[in-house]
Amino acid sequence: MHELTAEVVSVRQRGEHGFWVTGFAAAEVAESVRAGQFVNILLRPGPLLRRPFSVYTASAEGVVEVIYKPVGEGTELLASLRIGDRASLLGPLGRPFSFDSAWGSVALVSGGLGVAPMPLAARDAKAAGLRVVWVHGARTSGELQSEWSGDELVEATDDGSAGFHGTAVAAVPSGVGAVLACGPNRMLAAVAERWPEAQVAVETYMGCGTGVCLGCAVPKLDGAYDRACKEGPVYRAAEVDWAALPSQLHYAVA
Amino acid sequence: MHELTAEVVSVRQRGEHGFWVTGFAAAEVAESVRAGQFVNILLRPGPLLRRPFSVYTASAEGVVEVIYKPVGEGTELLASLRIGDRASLLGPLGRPFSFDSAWGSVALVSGGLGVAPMPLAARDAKAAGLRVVWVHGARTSGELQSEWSGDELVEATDDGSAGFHGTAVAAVPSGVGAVLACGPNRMLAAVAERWPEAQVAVETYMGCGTGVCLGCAVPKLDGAYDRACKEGPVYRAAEVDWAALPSQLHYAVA
Amino acid sequence: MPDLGVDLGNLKLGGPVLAASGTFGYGTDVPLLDRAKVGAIVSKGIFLRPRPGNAPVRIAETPSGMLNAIGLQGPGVEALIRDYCPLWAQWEVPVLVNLNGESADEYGELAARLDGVPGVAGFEINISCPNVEQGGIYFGNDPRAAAEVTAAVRRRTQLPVWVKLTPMVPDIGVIARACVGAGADALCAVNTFVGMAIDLRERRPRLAFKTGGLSGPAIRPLAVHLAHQAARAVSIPVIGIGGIMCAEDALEFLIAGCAAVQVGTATFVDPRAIARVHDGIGEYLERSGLATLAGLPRYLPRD
Amino acid sequence: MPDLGVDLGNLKLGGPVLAASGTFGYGTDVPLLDRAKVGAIVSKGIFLRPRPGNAPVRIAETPSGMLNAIGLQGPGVEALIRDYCPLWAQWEVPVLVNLNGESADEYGELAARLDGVPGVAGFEINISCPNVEQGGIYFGNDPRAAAEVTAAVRRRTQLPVWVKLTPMVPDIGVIARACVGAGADALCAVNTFVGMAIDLRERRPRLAFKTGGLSGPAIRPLAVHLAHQAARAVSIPVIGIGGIMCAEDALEFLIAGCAAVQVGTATFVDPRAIARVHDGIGEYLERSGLATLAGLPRYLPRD
Ligand SMILES: Cc1cc2nc3c(=O)[nH]c(=O)nc-3n(C[C@H](O)[C@H](O)[C@H](O)COP(=O)(O)OP(=O)(O)OC[C@H]3O[C@@H](n4cnc5c(N)ncnc54)[C@H](O)[C@@H]3O)c2cc1C
Ligand SMILES: Cc1cc2nc3c(=O)[nH]c(=O)nc-3n(C[C@H](O)[C@H](O)[C@H](O)COP(=O)(O)OP(=O)(O)OC[C@H]3O[C@@H](n4cnc5c(N)ncnc54)[C@H](O)[C@@H]3O)c2cc1C
Ligand SMILES: Cc1cc2nc3c(=O)[nH]c(=O)nc-3n(C[C@H](O)[C@H](O)[C@H](O)COP(=O)(O)O)c2cc1C
Ligand SMILES: Cc1cc2nc3c(=O)[nH]c(=O)nc-3n(C[C@H](O)[C@H](O)[C@H](O)COP(=O)(O)O)c2cc1C
Ligand code: FES
Ligand code: FES
Repeated sequence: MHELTAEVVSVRQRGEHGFWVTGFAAAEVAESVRAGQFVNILLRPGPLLRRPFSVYTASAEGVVEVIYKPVGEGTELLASLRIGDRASLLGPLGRPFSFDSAWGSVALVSGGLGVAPMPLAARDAKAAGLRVVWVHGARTSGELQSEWSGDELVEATDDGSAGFHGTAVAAVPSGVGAVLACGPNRMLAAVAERWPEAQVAVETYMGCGTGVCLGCAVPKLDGAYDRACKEGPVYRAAEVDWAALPSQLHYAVA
Repeated sequence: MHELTAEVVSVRQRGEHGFWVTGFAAAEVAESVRAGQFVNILLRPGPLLRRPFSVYTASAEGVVEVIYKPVGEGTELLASLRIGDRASLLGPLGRPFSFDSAWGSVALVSGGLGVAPMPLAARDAKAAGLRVVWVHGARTSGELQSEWSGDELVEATDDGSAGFHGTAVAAVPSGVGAVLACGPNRMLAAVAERWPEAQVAVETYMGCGTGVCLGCAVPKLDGAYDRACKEGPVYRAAEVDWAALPSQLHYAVA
Repeated sequence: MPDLGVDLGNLKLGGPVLAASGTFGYGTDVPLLDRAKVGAIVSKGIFLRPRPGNAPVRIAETPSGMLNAIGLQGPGVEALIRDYCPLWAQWEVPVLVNLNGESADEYGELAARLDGVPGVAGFEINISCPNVEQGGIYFGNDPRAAAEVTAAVRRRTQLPVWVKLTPMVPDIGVIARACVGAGADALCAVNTFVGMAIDLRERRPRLAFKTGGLSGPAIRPLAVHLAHQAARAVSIPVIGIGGIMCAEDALEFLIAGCAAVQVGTATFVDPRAIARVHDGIGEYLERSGLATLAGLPRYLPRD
Repeated sequence: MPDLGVDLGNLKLGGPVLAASGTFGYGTDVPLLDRAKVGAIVSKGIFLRPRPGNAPVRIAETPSGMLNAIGLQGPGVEALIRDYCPLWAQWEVPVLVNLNGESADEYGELAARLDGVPGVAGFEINISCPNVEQGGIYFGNDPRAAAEVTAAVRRRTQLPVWVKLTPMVPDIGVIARACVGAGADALCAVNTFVGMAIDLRERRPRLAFKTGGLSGPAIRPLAVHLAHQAARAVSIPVIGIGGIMCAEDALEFLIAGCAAVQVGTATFVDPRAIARVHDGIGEYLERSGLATLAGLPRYLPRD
């Protein structure tokens, strides 16, 4: 884990639906981050707590990007950062997705801002020699992503305005060797039903991101709570007590 | 009084001693402001309360400037504003200096950041047909101002490194028709001793700047407290109970 | 626009957002604000006699808050009646007088003197004052003293009597019930929390009075909790106060069981705060498909 | 560098900045931090038996603060002794265990079980728990209950016994003196303040537990005042807690009469916060020409 005062090196706004992508010069993070991990960003002046963001891309040049929608205090401040501004980044944090070349292929299933960890997931999956199918769902065509990586892209919209008419979960082609998912907690619950062995990246509120506050409790079916920031945010889908995991978080709204 | 979301149109840093001057497009304020009045600036994100600043200059183009030194949360945020940024300005507030053409001449006595109201004081004095002598004091030559207006400039330094060797108060030429002063409360107390009829602009902490909180109490010799933001900040020097007025405020430190 | 009227039993308000005592003067110094949106004004705290107030420094900013120790500076009740009540009598917005004293008798005397004076719409009893007769213990910390002072005012007036509760008590419900028993028409929760800030250069408190009352957004979660506890404990209206800066903040209090709210420190930052909060509540109701504030579902499980 | 050592009577600390309970886990999960600058670690609160903790949502951010309702999640005392005490025994920095129970007996049993276990340097009694035997009244609000639980622990150990005070009381001095009378070696002031935040969409509290404890800079002026009041009331050391983010904040508590401080929420924001505060205190002393922290002039008029 590193803590660094990172300079903003790029800001781009993506798609009609207003996703923003901000890049930080954070070589130590870029080198070591794996798919599913996050950075905890401190905005000053700004709210008391850091805000966790999945690492969206990490380049050989040491740039780490995060993707978000300005929906509240933290994300609005993040969107107001300009090139040359600085923010403190803490990371990489959390347990990443794991990959097994024995799977042959993998489906990356994302809904809304759940795209965030997927470019790195595609990268790490390719590195493990896997064929990558990215399945992305949105409410309507205007909210679809234009950036993707992997061998195949499947798009789905709730209203059928583009791609598959239905959810991303329903659009996953059969025969994939494994499923990795990120999106609203509600969507992940649907993933869990169909693929208990899927790896899913959940969202919770976080106090510290480093394991000391116990604020990020993820209810598990065995009755225990563990820490999204430490044992998570990536879980085996069947482990999580989806009925007890709050589904109304802000990230998940998109 | 006006409240307006004003755009920053100029930022300049002045002198070795690090005074900053920020200009806002605030036509309503620029038109109506008189010397000694202030604007109350809201910085967001930033500290809860507004920060009061004397109006330094007001142009026919509708630009209002404030002068300050980054010494704390508010002034540091102010210094971080760039052209095109916005802040809420409330003003003009407070009772201004008054001028009487019968004086013939007036001495504007400033110490440190007490320069702030003086360009407007020079303007308003000239408009009243007065001859203007500006007497400015600093600790050392490096801290002197390079901007002044009026008919005559007298500089004074505590260490004698430039101009008169001594305080601004001691450097005031004899024979001026009236004295107006702004600077550390300690300096104003010295002004009060020599010229009981001088008009002085005092500094206090302010909660509201509009007269409703009673936080800006100025102790007067008659035993009452009144409001720096409403009855002040300009007082007849002899009215104020200088021993009871806190002299350790931050503005006054410079 | 939904109906934002509030029925407090013996007082009907045009809107649920009131001006908090000590943050609105006597109602004469707040420019820019659309007064039609002010539900009621609570005057700066008044004593029988004039008081000079505390020496400066009187305020200190803290994270998301401010400490104040104004010391109840004021002209005394006779000057209030002479200088301000005649103005209030001409205003649409009701003005309540915030009452302060050092004994239950002083509160009673104040109420008697002000009762019937045109322009006085009611009373808010500030029980955060020290009870000089009981050795300086605060009225607000002791259910018996709180009831006594409430009863003293109640006996002298038919006008609405509100009691403004002190926050630093282990169980606000006990005090709340005591005030209801003594005849209060509504409760206001809460007043400021006692705090202190230290000047590192002088190595002494930043305020000349040493301690001050903390207000502003910093206290909002504490105030919401206390107002909620009070609302659960009694069946008269509770008016929520503490750290309201915007409509969302006010709605926290309203959903937590308050009939109305008061806005204080926010007015310092934005003289139009009360109207902004009022409008924002209306927009929320509209977005939620609610025609009246009275119809807002509350979160108020009964004890 | 000035001498930042702190003498707490039966415990000497290398520095005045301690890790607050519940914000540092069991001391094993705080990377990046120079541990030589941690005066002592107070463990996450422990009960006799394992506890799962509360359902999420457990935390909510508020202006300059956060609410938490973790629910004292923990493995119970036996797992603590098995999994963590052996590690602590190898560390330079002393570790105190934060004790929690539902009756005075439970606190006593905990102390008895942990007394003598290598790695346990002392105890901090958390009296903010509800006393189940007395109908859920909080130990911390009642001087008799606070004394009882202090005495129960004191009887079972010679190790340092600290009592961590609850803030929501009208007079913290009364509780403080009760704890001293029952044998406390030091007092910690203060724990979190009870608060509530409302979710406007769901129209119910944001926390599943409904209420939570407010920590962070928002409470600092209140905590400084309470720690100061406690320090005035007793002659044993008081450890200040509440909203310390930087050295200046810690110095407010130290000048107000505290012997040391604990840093909690700041560690969430900056894992190196404790070391940063430690260094900043040293720099302040140096700038002030003071060779030792003990020599810092305090503002502590005696009652
Ligand atoms: C592992 C992980 C990865 C994430 N990745 C992304 C990502 O890639 N892109 C993205 O947009 N978002 C991501 N999020 C969510 C993100 O951290 C923010 O919570 C979200 O963007 C909204 O923050 P905000 O400050 O803009 O909104 P706010 O206005 O601050 O949040 C809305 C409300 O939620 C509350 N809140 C916000 N954060 C917290 C907190 N930590 N604890 C308690 N209350 C809180 C605020 O008080 C506020 O009332 C991730 C979260 C986690 C846990
Ligand atoms: C009429 C008037 C005119 C002024 N004109 C100027 C000017 O022209 N140029 C200039 O530089 N300054 C001026 N000041 C002072 C200015 O308002 C700021 O207080 C000062 O610049 C420092 O603010 P800051 O936020 O940078 O420092 P901070 O770090 O915020 O202030 C230092 C300390 O003072 C406290 N503090 C600051 N403001 C307040 C307040 N209002 N109430 C309570 N506590 C407070 C803070 O909490 C902090 O601890 C004027 C003040 C008044 C009353
Ligand atoms: C400067 C100031 C003066 C106050 N004076 C009084 C007063 O005279 N009487 C009273 O009952 N409350 C007084 N209060 C308390 C406020 O009415 C209110 O209860 C408190 O500030 C919390 O609300 P807020 O956070 O919206 O400011 C005062 C508050 C401030 C900030
Ligand atoms: C997430 C969290 C968990 C806490 N757990 C405990 C605990 O188990 N026992 C305890 O005595 N205090 C606990 N506290 C209170 C802190 O130790 C401290 O008293 C409080 O947070 C105020 O300090 P701060 O503002 O520096 O955080 C906890 C605080 C937080 C924020
Ligand atoms: S966010 Fe603090 S333990 Fe996970
Ligand atoms: S600053 Fe509020 S009355 Fe002057």
